[in-house]
Amino acid sequence: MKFLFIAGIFVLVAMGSGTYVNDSDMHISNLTEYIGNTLTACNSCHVMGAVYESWYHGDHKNRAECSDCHIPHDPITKYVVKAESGIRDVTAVITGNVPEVIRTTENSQKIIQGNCLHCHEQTVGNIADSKRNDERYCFECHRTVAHGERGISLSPYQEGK
Amino acid sequence: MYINNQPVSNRGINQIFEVPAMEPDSAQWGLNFPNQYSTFLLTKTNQNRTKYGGSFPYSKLEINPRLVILYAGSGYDIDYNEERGHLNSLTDVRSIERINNKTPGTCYSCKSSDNPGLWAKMGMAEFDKTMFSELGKNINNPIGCANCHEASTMRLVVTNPALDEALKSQGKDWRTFTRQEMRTVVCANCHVEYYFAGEGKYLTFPWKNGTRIEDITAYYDNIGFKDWQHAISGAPMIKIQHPEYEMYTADSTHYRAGVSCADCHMPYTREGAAKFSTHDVKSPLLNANLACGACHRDVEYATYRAATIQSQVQMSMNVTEDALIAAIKTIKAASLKPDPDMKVLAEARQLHREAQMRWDFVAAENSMGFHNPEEALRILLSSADLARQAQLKAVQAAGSPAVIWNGSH
Amino acid sequence: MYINNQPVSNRGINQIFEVPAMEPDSAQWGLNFPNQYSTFLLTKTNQNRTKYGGSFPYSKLEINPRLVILYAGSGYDIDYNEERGHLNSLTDVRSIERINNKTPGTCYSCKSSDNPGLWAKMGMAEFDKTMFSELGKNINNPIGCANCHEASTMRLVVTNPALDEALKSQGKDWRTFTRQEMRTVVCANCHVEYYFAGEGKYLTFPWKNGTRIEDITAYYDNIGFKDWQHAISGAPMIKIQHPEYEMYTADSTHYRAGVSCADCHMPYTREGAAKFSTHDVKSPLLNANLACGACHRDVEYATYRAATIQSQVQMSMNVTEDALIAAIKTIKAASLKPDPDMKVLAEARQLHREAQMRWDFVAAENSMGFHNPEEALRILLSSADLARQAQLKAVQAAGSPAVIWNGSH
Ligand code: HEC
Ligand code: HEC
Ligand code: HEC
Ligand code: HEC
Ligand code: HEC
Ligand code: HEC
Ligand code: HEC
Ligand code: HEC
Ligand code: HEC
Ligand code: HEC
Ligand code: HEC
Ligand code: HEC
Ligand code: HEC
Ligand code: HEC
Ligand SMILES: [Ca+2]
Ligand SMILES: [Ca+2]
Repeated sequence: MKFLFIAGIFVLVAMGSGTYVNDSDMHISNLTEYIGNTLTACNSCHVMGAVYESWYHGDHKNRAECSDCHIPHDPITKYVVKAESGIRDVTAVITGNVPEVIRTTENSQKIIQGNCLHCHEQTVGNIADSKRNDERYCFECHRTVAHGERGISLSPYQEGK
Repeated sequence: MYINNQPVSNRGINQIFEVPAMEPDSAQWGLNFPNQYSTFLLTKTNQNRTKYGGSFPYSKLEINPRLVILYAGSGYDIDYNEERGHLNSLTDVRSIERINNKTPGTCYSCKSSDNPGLWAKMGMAEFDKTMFSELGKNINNPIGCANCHEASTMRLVVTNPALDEALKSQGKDWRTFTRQEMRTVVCANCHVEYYFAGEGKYLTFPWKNGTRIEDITAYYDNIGFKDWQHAISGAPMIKIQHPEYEMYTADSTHYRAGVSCADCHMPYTREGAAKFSTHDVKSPLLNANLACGACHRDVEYATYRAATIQSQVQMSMNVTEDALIAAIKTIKAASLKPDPDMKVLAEARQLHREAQMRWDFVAAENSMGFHNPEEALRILLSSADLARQAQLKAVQAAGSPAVIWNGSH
Repeated sequence: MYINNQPVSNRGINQIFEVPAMEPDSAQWGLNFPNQYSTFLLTKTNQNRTKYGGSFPYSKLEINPRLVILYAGSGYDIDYNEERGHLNSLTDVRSIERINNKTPGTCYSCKSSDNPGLWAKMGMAEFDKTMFSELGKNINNPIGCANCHEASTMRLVVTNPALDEALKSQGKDWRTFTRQEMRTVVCANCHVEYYFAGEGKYLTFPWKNGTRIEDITAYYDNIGFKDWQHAISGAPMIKIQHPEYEMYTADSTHYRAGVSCADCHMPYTREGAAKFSTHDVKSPLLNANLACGACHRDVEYATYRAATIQSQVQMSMNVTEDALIAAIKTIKAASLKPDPDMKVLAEARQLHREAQMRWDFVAAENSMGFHNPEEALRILLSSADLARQAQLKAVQAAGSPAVIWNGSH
């Protein structure tokens, strides 16, 4: 945990100092934008383009933004997670170590699950029992609610536009 | 730390009335769970047909008269119907003409919510030994909540001792299974191939070597078991019965993807604000928006493909049935020859037995292949090939191609 | 450091050099599209094997000696290898021992980027009529950009006149197809069953009745066509060749779900930050993270299931091959009898022809059933059944069961 906090501070400082801001593809111009809940923060990164697009065409566009699902609602964890994933994502982009296919980590799957429940608690009270450790993720059935059908890749023709 | 992010659990199993353990009367449970109970009641009156299934109890023999030849002498050639909803189980087992005064109590094993109580009281060996007519006096309820749930916790449990023992014979203990696994295993209380072992007609699932058709065939061959002697070919036969669990869990697409029986047959539905599992268990094709729609955004795609698969399997079943009937008739003709080679004829009969066991593993499975298309087709292929080999062996036994049956059915 | 990773600002198709229409030299196109070109070059040197495919050009006959019997007399019993990457096409067609001095130019149809230019200049009839050795003088490039793309727009086009005509014979015009459709149809320039019509060896796809195996069988039966006479059974045979397109589009799961060949065989990849279609076309199993991962969150699940399907199909192929060989040997034995019933023998041969055509529709299809598992298995079942019927007919023709071949291979 301690590591995460230190790492978090590192990334926040890094972002604030503007080491890589002002780039044409990376519109993060200040700290608040990345910390904030806005879509632009995530979409500022070109590698998030495809998931942004699929979210845009998914069922939850008018209901939830990226951080509603991917960042914990609890005020403290929220920033730790942001720092942690912020460091990882930024490092990945800077070093060019972007995986060919981006997939959620187990941690973030748990976060998403928590957030589904956060909004839908009342509806699923009868069937979702978070005390049991063998619970299934909501998105194992609801495979398309968040990001639509998978594999709807942007074509290189369209991506630049 | 992330734990904080999880909401408190309030799974709706707060019971207003205390239901006694193994209570056979589902209406009692229904006081606590009106949604589950009222959907469960629908299984009584469902009548809709689908192309290959549904809830209308038509005669399978009328739809496909070839079955009369294939099952000749087994009882299934007399009365064999499409199954229907759970609440009809008692009515149907009591009115089927396969029942006679030698029928053991074992036939009630999968038909009543009285069973868990009776098994606890008298033990399964005694239950099975008692004659059907005698045992029936203690049986008043069709399938009900007690067949699947533990009253105090409402969790899913294995209630049929035969399943408990079959799992043990494979070194498995259902008490260690996850909730998602139980959503499939609970159906295996009944939707499995079984036989009656020994004089006491002890209910047994032939799973010791595994649950593939090859394993089951080896099991029966090993103990030299037969259900009946084929009335035309004379082969020692096995009647395979509803192996839904075995077929589905044989590495099928959906099983491997972590999908359970309940996901399709008891999809979540909504009454007011709360989601619950519909207990109106039936063909998911009668309910595809719910049953397939949560996972497959394009329900039309899913059902179109299901229809394609079912028609491919049906087509393949037809080819296989033709081969089996040709084998049966040719063996019969060979046996009528003045001096057939009896050793070779026995080989032909053994081939008929094996071929038909495979075909029946698909035919008696109630999804027309959908639960595991590739496995069903692979098995049918092997069945058709064995049936034709049986026919060839019969020709050899007769010593003359004149016995070859070329007719059509 | 970070800057280096950024994509060029415009990833559209702005060409630096103007590539002439139908330019056969892919290196020219490569100046504009270095990523596509450099991945394309990899198809030359790939050598990895997968369980049932891959790019190592091993002899199919050594792996499965039964093929020597099945293809007896066709040329495929002499030299038949696993295919490999696109850039080897010219080397391979020139070194295969199936080629001789009667081989027509048609054999170059799917092997060179010089073709579009040649077809435009000399017309396909002339191209096909010219002898292989003669035509070869004008052919210097293996498969290349010009086989799939229109130079000025880079859009995908049908370049093979035989495909254009085959689509027309079905009332279809590829110019109206969507981009996603073209991502499959462009492969049909080559990955399809074909035959050489008439004296001029005119390249033709037998699609007039449809592209299912039953339609193709009817087509060939109708025009009384045979590729060769079977050296053992004497049946008039058809060699089916790489019907990937036909198999895949026969209502397969992925096809129905809107997935194209390019989605799996040319998945989008990244070089630096630029995204493009890899042109290193090969087995997706060598590249599963990209090829399957874009759509399946659990790649291990997808590849495990692919392996299961392939082994089920392989198993079923074995059963079918045994049946075919038994048919071949039994027909042979019957034909050696002093006085076989020639009419019945001809029926046996016709059955052998039909059975083997079906088996070959799966065997010559290069995915070991994965492209369409249920269709592949359905077809194999019918093949095995027909092969055994051929064997029975041969017994009838001989008038004696002594001809039955019971050996194993
Ligand atoms: C309604 C909830 C929700 C919203 C809103 C949402 N996501 Fe997701 N996200 C998910 C789920 C569910 C998954 C899949 C998790 C899994 O299958 O492992 C996912 C997966 C991802 C992945 C991993 C890639 C993949 O396909 O598995 C990325 C990256 C991602 N989301 C980014 C974003 C971004 C950026 C936004 C905003 C544009 C966003 N998400 C909006 C729920 C959401
Ligand atoms: C600096 C560019 C950049 C920004 C801005 C960015 N991402 Fe990412 N993201 C990446 C990269 C690169 C990866 C792949 C990292 C890996 O998997 O190692 C990634 C991976 C992910 C994943 C999958 C891994 C996981 O954590 O489960 C999710 C989910 C995700 N991002 C969501 C978001 C959300 C939500 C935002 C906005 C709050 C966002 N991203 C902003 C570059 C970025
Ligand atoms: C920020 C709040 C929020 C989050 C987080 C959220 N949802 Fe929703 N969701 C909504 C709202 C609002 C609706 C529309 C009203 C309703 O049906 O309850 C909705 C509707 C739905 C529906 C109804 C069907 C549909 O597609 O319209 C499903 C299913 C669903 N959500 C599943 C999920 C899942 C699974 C997750 C987690 C991956 C999730 N939701 C996360 C707010 C949220
Ligand atoms: C076993 C499959 C499955 C799982 C797991 C699952 N759901 Fe659902 N859910 C369904 C089905 C089936 C429906 C009804 C069909 C539909 O609306 O798509 C549904 C409906 C919903 C709806 C819409 C109800 C309505 O009609 O307005 C919401 C919201 C929802 N689910 C949220 C969740 C959440 C949150 C979770 C995780 C706790 C979850 N689901 C887990 C299958 C599932
Ligand atoms: C992925 C969805 C799915 C799963 C999982 C599934 N089934 Fe089915 N089941 C179907 C479909 C579709 C049919 C065909 C119904 C028809 O033809 O009308 C079917 C048919 C049946 C039938 C006959 C229904 C009728 O209409 O007569 C029974 C019984 C059955 N399944 C039991 C089971 C059991 C037991 C399991 C678990 C071992 C299971 N199913 C798992 C989808 C599923
Ligand atoms: C106690 C035994 C038992 C259990 C447990 C059981 N079934 Fe059944 N099931 C039966 C019997 C018996 C029938 C046929 C009743 C009849 O036709 O009278 C049946 C019929 C069905 C049908 C056909 C309904 C129709 O309308 O055609 C389906 C589908 C089905 N069961 C699915 C399931 C699933 C899914 C589970 C587990 C969640 C399950 N069953 C658990 C005994 C059982
Ligand atoms: C291991 C559990 C089990 C045992 C033991 C069992 N059944 Fe069933 N029975 C089922 C299931 C599951 C179904 C529904 C699926 C089907 O019909 O294929 C069913 C359906 C039926 C049906 C309705 C469909 C039909 O076949 O006409 C009758 C009648 C029936 N059983 C009679 C009997 C008789 C008689 C016996 C004893 C010889 C018996 N059952 C033993 C599980 C069992
Ligand atoms: C054929 C088997 C079967 C029978 C009979 C049955 N149930 Fe269930 N029941 C299930 C399954 C499977 C689940 C899903 C459990 C899970 O997800 O953990 C379930 C879930 C439940 C739940 C939990 C909430 C929900 O809807 O998922 C309740 C409450 C319940 N059943 C009540 C009843 C009552 C009351 C009866 C009798 C009227 C009954 N059940 C009969 C199989 C059955
Ligand atoms: C709980 C989720 C879930 C439910 C419910 C479900 N499916 Fe699926 N289905 C899947 C998954 C996961 C796959 C595997 C492919 C993948 O990874 O996308 C799949 C695959 C399929 C396929 C492709 C397999 C093939 O052989 O062609 C078909 C068709 C299909 N489902 C039809 C149905 C139908 C029809 C129903 C309803 C009766 C249904 N599914 C219910 C999750 C589900
Ligand atoms: C859903 C993914 C998918 C689609 C779509 C697909 N393929 Fe394949 N293809 C595969 C897989 C998996 C294999 C098996 C590779 C192996 O066994 O190594 C394969 C094998 C092949 C092979 C042999 C490769 C080798 O390793 O030798 C060829 C050729 C081929 N496909 C061509 C096509 C054509 C042409 C199409 C469209 C008509 C197509 N494929 C569509 C997944 C796909
Ligand atoms: C101009 C003809 C032609 C076209 C167009 C074509 N192919 Fe091929 N393909 C071939 C030939 C010829 C080979 C075998 C080359 C050899 O073995 O020398 C081949 C080999 C392959 C292989 C096997 C590679 C390996 O390493 O084993 C795959 C996979 C394949 N093609 C897929 C495709 C796909 C997908 C498309 C469409 C996007 C396509 N092909 C378009 C002619 C073509
Ligand atoms: C309609 C297009 C087409 C025509 C015409 C064609 N081929 Fe091919 N050829 C292919 C494709 C596609 C492959 C790769 C798939 C495969 O090998 O099954 C291939 C592969 C090959 C290979 C490498 C694999 C092997 O078989 O050893 C050789 C050699 C070859 N062809 C020779 C020939 C010869 C000789 C002819 C003329 C008799 C010919 N081809 C006509 C499309 C064609
Ligand atoms: C075997 C067929 C085939 C050959 C040969 C081929 N391409 Fe492609 N190419 C494709 C397909 C399929 C696409 C995807 C088109 C789409 O998505 O619309 C594509 C796409 C492209 C694109 C668009 C951007 C992208 O990456 O998706 C360019 C540029 C391109 N190819 C260049 C070339 C060059 C240069 C060559 C020769 C070195 C070549 N292609 C050879 C089939 C081929
Ligand atoms: C462009 C998207 C896409 C790609 C790429 C893709 N798939 Fe699929 N796959 C699907 C869809 C859609 C289904 C149908 C089921 C569903 O609706 O989820 C499916 C179904 C399946 C199934 C279930 C069918 C069955 O018969 O069991 C398997 C297995 C599978 N895919 C494996 C693979 C493999 C292996 C690859 C890579 C070689 C692959 N897929 C590539 C989209 C894709
Ligand atoms: Ca039924
Ligand atoms: Ca290959």
